[in-house]
Amino acid sequence: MLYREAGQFKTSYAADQALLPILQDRIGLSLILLVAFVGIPLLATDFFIGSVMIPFLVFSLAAIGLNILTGYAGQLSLGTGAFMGVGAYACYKLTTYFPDINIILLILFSGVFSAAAGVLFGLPSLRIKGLYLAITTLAAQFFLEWCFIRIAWLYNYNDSGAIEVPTRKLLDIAITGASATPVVRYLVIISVVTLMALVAANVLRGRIGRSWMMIRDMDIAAELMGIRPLRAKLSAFAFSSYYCGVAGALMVFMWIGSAEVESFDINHSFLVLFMVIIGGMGSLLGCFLGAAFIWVLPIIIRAVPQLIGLDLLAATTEHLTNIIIGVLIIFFLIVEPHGLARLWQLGKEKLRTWPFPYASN
Amino acid sequence: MTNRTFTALAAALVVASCWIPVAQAQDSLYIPSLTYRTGPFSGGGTPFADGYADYLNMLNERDGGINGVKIIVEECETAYNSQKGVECYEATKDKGALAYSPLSTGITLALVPKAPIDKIPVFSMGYGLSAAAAGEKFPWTFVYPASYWSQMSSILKYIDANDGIRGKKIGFIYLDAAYGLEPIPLLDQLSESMGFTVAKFPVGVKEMQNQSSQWLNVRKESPDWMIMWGWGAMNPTAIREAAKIRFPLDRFIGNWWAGSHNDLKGVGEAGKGYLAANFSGLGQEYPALQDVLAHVVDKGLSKVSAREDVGNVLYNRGLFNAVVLAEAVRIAQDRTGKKVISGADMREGLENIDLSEERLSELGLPGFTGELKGSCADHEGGGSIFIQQWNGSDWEKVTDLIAPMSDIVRPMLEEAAEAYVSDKPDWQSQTCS
Amino acid sequence: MNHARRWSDQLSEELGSGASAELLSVDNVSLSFGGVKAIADISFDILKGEVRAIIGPNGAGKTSMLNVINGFYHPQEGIITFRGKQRRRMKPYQAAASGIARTFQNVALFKGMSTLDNIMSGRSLKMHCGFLWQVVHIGPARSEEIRHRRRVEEIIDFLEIAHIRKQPVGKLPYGLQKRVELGRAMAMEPELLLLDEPMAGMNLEEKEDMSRFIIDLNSEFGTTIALIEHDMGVVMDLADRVVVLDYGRKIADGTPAEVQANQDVIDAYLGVAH
Amino acid sequence: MDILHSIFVAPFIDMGAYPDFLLQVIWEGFVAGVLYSLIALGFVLIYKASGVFNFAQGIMVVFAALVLVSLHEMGMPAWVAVLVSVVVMGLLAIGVERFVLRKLVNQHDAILLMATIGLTLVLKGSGQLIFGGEPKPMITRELGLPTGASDWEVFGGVVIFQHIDIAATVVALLMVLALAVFFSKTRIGRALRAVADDHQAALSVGISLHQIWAIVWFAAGIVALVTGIMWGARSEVSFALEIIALKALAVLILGGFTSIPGAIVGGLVIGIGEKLFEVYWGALFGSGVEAWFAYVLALIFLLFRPQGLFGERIIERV
Repeated sequence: MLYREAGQFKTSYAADQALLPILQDRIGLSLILLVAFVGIPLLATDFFIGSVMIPFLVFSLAAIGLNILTGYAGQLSLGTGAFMGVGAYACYKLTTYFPDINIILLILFSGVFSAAAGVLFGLPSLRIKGLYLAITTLAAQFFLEWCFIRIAWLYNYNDSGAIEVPTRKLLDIAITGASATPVVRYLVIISVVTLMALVAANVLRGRIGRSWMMIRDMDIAAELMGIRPLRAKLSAFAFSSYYCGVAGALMVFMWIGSAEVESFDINHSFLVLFMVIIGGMGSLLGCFLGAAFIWVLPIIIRAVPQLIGLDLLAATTEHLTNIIIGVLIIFFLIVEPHGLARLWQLGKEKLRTWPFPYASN
Repeated sequence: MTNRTFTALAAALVVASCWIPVAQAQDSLYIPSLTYRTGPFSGGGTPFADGYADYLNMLNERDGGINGVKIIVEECETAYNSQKGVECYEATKDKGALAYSPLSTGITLALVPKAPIDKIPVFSMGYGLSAAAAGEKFPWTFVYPASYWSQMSSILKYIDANDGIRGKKIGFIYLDAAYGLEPIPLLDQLSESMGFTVAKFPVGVKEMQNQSSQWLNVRKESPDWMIMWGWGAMNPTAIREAAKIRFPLDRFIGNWWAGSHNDLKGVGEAGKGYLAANFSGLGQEYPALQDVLAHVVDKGLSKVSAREDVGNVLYNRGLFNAVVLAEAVRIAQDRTGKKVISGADMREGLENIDLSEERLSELGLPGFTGELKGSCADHEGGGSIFIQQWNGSDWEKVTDLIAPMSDIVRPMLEEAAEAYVSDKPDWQSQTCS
Repeated sequence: MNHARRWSDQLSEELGSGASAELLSVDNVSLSFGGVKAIADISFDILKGEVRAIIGPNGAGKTSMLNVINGFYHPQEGIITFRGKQRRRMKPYQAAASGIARTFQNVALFKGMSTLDNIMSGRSLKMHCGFLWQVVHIGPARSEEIRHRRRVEEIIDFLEIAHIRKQPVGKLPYGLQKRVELGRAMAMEPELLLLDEPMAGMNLEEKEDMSRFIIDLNSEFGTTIALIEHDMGVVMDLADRVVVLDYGRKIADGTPAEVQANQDVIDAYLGVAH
Repeated sequence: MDILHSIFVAPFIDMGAYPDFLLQVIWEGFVAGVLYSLIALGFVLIYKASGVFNFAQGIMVVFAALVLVSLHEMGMPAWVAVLVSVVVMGLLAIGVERFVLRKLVNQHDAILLMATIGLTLVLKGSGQLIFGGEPKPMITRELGLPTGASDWEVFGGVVIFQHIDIAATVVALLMVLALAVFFSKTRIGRALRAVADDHQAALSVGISLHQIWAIVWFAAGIVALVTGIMWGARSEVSFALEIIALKALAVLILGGFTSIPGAIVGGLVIGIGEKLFEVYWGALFGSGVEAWFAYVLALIFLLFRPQGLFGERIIERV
């Protein structure tokens, strides 16, 4: 009964084209943001912030990146991990050379490097489609991984071959490095992610986003309607890789604190892909749902047997997680290819017409 | 189940997961165990985790814990993945964790900077950052009983003792990751001072089981000796390939992560003669291990798949890790006078560890390992290793303890520690008198 | 791109905008795929403002002809002149930019998008707002979006599809999909609109609606139309002139009445052996 | 100048100076190539008949070998274990057809690919859950596979041939022959080809697509088992093999998705190519180039010949 748009008449196209045309959605989002920006930092435990919320937000951002490319522009990529790596190493080099520039700016700028890498490896997309393209992104993945270990300059010739995040401050508060508290890091991340999600939403509903979807749905028709395939695909690669790059930089600087090449391996590419599939291809909301689901599921699977007093082997829960995620991927592809986001939408439709389910359409 | 109940249930679970009893250990010693019983390196992770848990459980069963305080061992699966490792750390640190032994260079590197903040020591036993041996710079990190660099120097000493190293060519085959890269600076340094040449053969993590081109390159370079920094499936594959190109296996030395029963089990006869470094005793003939068998394994409290796996190289390594931790707890209890200790107390215990021959005998591990004595400045302790050889079905100890070339290694370790700290203005050091 | 279009606009004005001016001419065009000739030496023209039909039996090369005109296929021989500009090779998006729009035989809508977005996509070439404005979605980006939305709503009204405005097109009935596709092409405000079997698979009522839209489009907006159609009745009613293809060759060209009387055309349709 | 010399001259001088070593490199590459081909063969079988790009082929290799080894560990005689493993792969094929493929008929190929990625996770999880995650040695001797090596003294040096490698080559050859016979001589084989050419036509001849799919997945499962045995015998049966199996994707780009000869030639090109490149040119790039060589080669190849070595040129229609 509460979720009803009856009576909310739009009197201008501007109102109709707003991001959230329905009042209840706007209220809901405001509440979520309030909880995220105020409630969680004040109330949640360090573990919840540091090991649930921060990874969730980092992966959401990476999922947005991949979803732009795969869900919106229709180009399947298995190189997300490597593009995240480019952002992380770029940020590391930047802060080495410019230690005085604010680290948040550097993180945002480091995405530019991964965007460039994305464009480079996206070039074949002009001639190659679908599965073939997925394989060329594997080339990007493995080649970049090799670069991360072979080019010692990237990790400042450290003996360990790993990068370690130095402490950087904003207004005398440490925001990176081990002395930065989870709450501070969380606040930085949620600000960046909120901002970038808003930007993505804006771009996706405008001309550029539409051109990506045109290429995805029917590339030939898109071209015959004046879309330049190269420009559309490469801009999608660039935009998507930018997001992945920033996510990678956030992952290393705001979450783990150090990284070696294994932090960007192909398993991460898959992990983000799973988030996109389960969350829903072509949906921004889906990126958040998918990331939350994939990241939180193992934590729950670990916690539930403890709660009910079962002693499961740590490894067993790991395998169970794999099986469950695998089954869910297949399940969603069969039943609802648009993933959790679509389920959410269906739920809302039901609410909208409740208690008269046959009233609409 | 409808969508809404499903969503509601999921939400409830998430909320519940934030409220998992984070019981501050009041009357127990909480020792987390970051394991990897899954993933590409589970072959090594599993026996290590078994030995680690079994020893601590044995103390519970036999003595009712340490000085009457029960030990809680909680495993958290990392799958050798840094992100999961950090998650495990965050999930367990507030439960009163006394120390972490991540058994992964990647996770260790992530935890080293966190240790001083959270006041929980990191005990990376024979892995991780070599530089952490310098206790002044790394008050919270311990690499007992030897760093990678010390180990490398001991291996080179062994080679030198077996018909000289000057003018020889040493091949170094290593896992192409932080772990494998660690000893290279020392190797390069010593090649100059000891007068040998080095040929390097990196093996990509993804290519562990596909090493034929590396070994073709070995054949091309034809080194006199081979040294391996390998882990997991890389080891048996390398030994097989070495046998294939007829490289003399008694001139092929693995480090202490490349010389376990799991590595050679499948290779069997073909691996006869292969050498490896080690620092923990072989077999189950020690009184302490007999106690483990009697109090834990035979009671069905262990996760080992077979009774004879007790005493294997990596099982004993994991057990030794637990021995050092338990000893550190005892020392911390003595020094503070508290029964239930904190991470900071534990650090003190670790720093003052003293496993002399007599003490090892008291613990039921006579001659299990070399003397281990830590100090404020020395977080490496002993540094000595021995060499073992595969006889086709089992490992045999073939040398006595070989001390590292401390005169060369120590300054390099200090230098590396200095370099690590140099770009970290807020780094917590300590001064040792 | 902008500059080029203005130039060609000028050119077409110089050529005169009377009903008799030639909008497009196809001269001796041949196209083959790995030895198989799809189009052999075909020439014809389309005059500004007319409805031109291209007919012929299955496999006659009609769709290939449209593909050549809007740059999707590149003919091995021959020249295409559109609005006085000659060309041999052209990318499809260049054709679109110069004012050619089309619909497809098997509806080629953007299935993941709503009716509104599909038609909005037809405005792509007319939207120029830069990336940075799009990012913030205020000022020019927003007003541009609204301006085009207004135009699109006019098309939606014209085609009487307001009720399906926000529905994803994938689930619409076939007849409506065809209509949305027409709307998308209309949104491009083309000089020349190519319709590939706009009435295939429709019932009588839907065909009547579609015919009405095509006539209105031609007479009210002055759009030149070239269409492929199998329904002879429709062709005879709508078309000003008809060109007939068979096995990639042109066999007749003229008014509907002339073509209907042509012996070659009758033979081709009745399947007389060659 | 030095760089040009070390790229274009020095390696070839090297090759000429030690021809026996060159032969050894080519042989090692050939054997690796045979194994890549075998994995690619599994992909091709499934892609041809069902249009599914089976990402799970790599994990099927590990899974099949793991089942075999574990059954033997549980005390089953080797050959019984092989038979039971075959049955398990058959059940897997039926399961995949019944619960995955049948529900995804006519879906976009990227969706099907992602479904097989899901399948990969399921197999990986359940394989480790049931049999444990640690690497296991292959039961080479119990299966009667040869060990040891033969020397061939040539060009003043020696080329070493491992008997297991020779056996792998022979088995691969037999496998391809068997598949060829199966496709051309048997009723089911002909039906498979009909499906590959035209699903509608196949239906009208009265062939059940469901059966066909189950059969090809079964065939791919057997190919996976054989591959797993051979690769396991060369190193160990472990889940790390899964990543190496991805190289078969690069092989497919070279060979084309539907061509069995293409899979074989592609596999050999990549196998031999990467060994030569690593051994003679790798040091220039700091070694380890094998990790990406196959993919980058495939990428470059794609730019010039997107349809693969043996594929037909694709004509797009509107």
